[in-house]
Amino acid sequence: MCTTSETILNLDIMVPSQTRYLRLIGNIAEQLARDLDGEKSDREALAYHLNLVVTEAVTNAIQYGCANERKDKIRILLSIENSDLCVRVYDYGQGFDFEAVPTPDIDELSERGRGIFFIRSLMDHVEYRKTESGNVLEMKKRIT
Amino acid sequence: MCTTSETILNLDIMVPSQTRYLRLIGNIAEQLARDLDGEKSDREALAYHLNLVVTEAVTNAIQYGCANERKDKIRILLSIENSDLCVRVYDYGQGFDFEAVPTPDIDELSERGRGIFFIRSLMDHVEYRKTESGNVLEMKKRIT
Amino acid sequence: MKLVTEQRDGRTLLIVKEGRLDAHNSGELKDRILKLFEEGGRDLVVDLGDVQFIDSSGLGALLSGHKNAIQRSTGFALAGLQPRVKAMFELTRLQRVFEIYPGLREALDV
Amino acid sequence: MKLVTEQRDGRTLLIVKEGRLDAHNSGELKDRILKLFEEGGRDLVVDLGDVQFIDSSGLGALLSGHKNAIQRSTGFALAGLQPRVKAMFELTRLQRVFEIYPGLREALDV
Ligand SMILES: Nc1ncnc2c1ncn2[C@@H]1O[C@H](COP(=O)(O)OP(=O)(O)O)[C@@H](O)[C@H]1O
Ligand SMILES: Nc1ncnc2c1ncn2[C@@H]1O[C@H](COP(=O)(O)OP(=O)(O)O)[C@@H](O)[C@H]1O
Repeated sequence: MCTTSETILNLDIMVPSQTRYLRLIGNIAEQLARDLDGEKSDREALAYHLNLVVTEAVTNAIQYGCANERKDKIRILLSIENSDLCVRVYDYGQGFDFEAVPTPDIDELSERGRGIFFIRSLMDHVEYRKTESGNVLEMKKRIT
Repeated sequence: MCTTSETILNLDIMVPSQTRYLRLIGNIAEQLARDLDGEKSDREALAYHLNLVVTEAVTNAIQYGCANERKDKIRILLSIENSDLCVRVYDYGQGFDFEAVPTPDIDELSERGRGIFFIRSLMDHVEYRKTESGNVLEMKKRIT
Repeated sequence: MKLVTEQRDGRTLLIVKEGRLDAHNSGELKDRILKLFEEGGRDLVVDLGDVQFIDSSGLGALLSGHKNAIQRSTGFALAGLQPRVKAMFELTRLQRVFEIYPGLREALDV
Repeated sequence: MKLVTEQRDGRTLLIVKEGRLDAHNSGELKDRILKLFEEGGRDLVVDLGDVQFIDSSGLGALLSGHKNAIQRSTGFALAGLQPRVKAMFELTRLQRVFEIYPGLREALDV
């Protein structure tokens, strides 16, 4: 399903469920964005944004998604499909209602709750769903 | 087989069989080496070396390894297994006698023939073998 | 995590010597800021000049410092934000919450 | 691939404005060097100051230039090698084959 015939490139990453790997995963996503075709003017901004959304999603998978025997590893799929850069981050927790997560209220000055906001703001299409291989947060960004 | 119980981290990469992806793959390998545990003094040299051996192996897989219907994609596995950083590059060509590749003769000044030499010089263990999923050049470097 | 503390004209300076602030190290940053206040530090200036990347947990750690400073009726300022880091403050509208200076000199001149 | 050519005191200067030389762009570098000689360029100096990474095909492209210069009885020098790039010349013993200068100034002063 994730590797369709239009998949140009696929990185299937499995790392320990530990925050020390955030940098590596984020940097790989950044590298991928940077090495895309064409000379999009905001390539460097896209690279940062990809690093950020992957970092936020993996942080959540580590914090909320450890519910069964597979909990010691996190799976991240990065791919280019048609003209989308796709990120899929799996978690094996109870899941949550993605659509119900509120936009952060600036007056509250809460220290948390800006991860999903970043993901929604910076990606073109975001979806959270349950699959046979765990819950997956799927994020897409058009790159052409 | 590649993902044993001692595998700490696994990157399974599939890219088009085109040299323009060498930079991306090399940079990912470099990133992995850079983000390893511990404060090995020659971390930056290791990062360069990893980038180089992956680049050389993928170049060969592109140049010599395109023999059947899977020829449009190259598979690269990067992993940390026990205390080894492992690189596996698959090709789907006729294969070759790895042990028979000679050390480059400096007096000949040949423009070619230094890729396998770099791989042998910079990695601790190198092996080329035929498997069910194609030929694989397996390279290991101890990281502790 | 590399954090350097200095005293300058009665102000406490915290220099973040990391390229990246994420959930792996933002807890430590938050704790260090709180500790500086607990130890009597006043008018904290956090130098983020080396930080190339910040995520929501990094913003959270800084917000914790900001709120703590308000409680203690003292100052809390940020200096040296890289353009892409600054963009994250803007996206979350936090640039209006924090006292932000282009560089250390401007922050200390106040 | 970004390659800049300049003439300086009757010598031809080729500045490689790429961070990386690998099988994706070394063919172009090789062709450009040959073309410079064909167009009458003499005593070529290749500035590698921007190159952070070189692989065996990059070394091969430079060797091609070196051999071509010998055939034409003219000079071929390299300048500005980064430490890690230089290490690749040393590993393959090619530092003894090429005329290598620390920087452009030293190469042009000869
Ligand atoms: N993978 C996940 N599994 C379960 N709950 C999640 C997951 N990701 C996010 N959430 C929920 O969504 C909320 C908002 O997430 P986020 O915006 O990243 O902020 P934070 O994690 O800082 O609270 C979290 O507090 C959590 O309740
Ligand atoms: N994956 C491969 N499949 C078949 N032959 C290979 C492969 N990799 C290397 N070779 C053989 O080994 C030789 C030496 O390879 P290398 O040292 O990389 O130098 P070069 O590719 O520049 O000739 C090649 O010329 C080729 O004949």
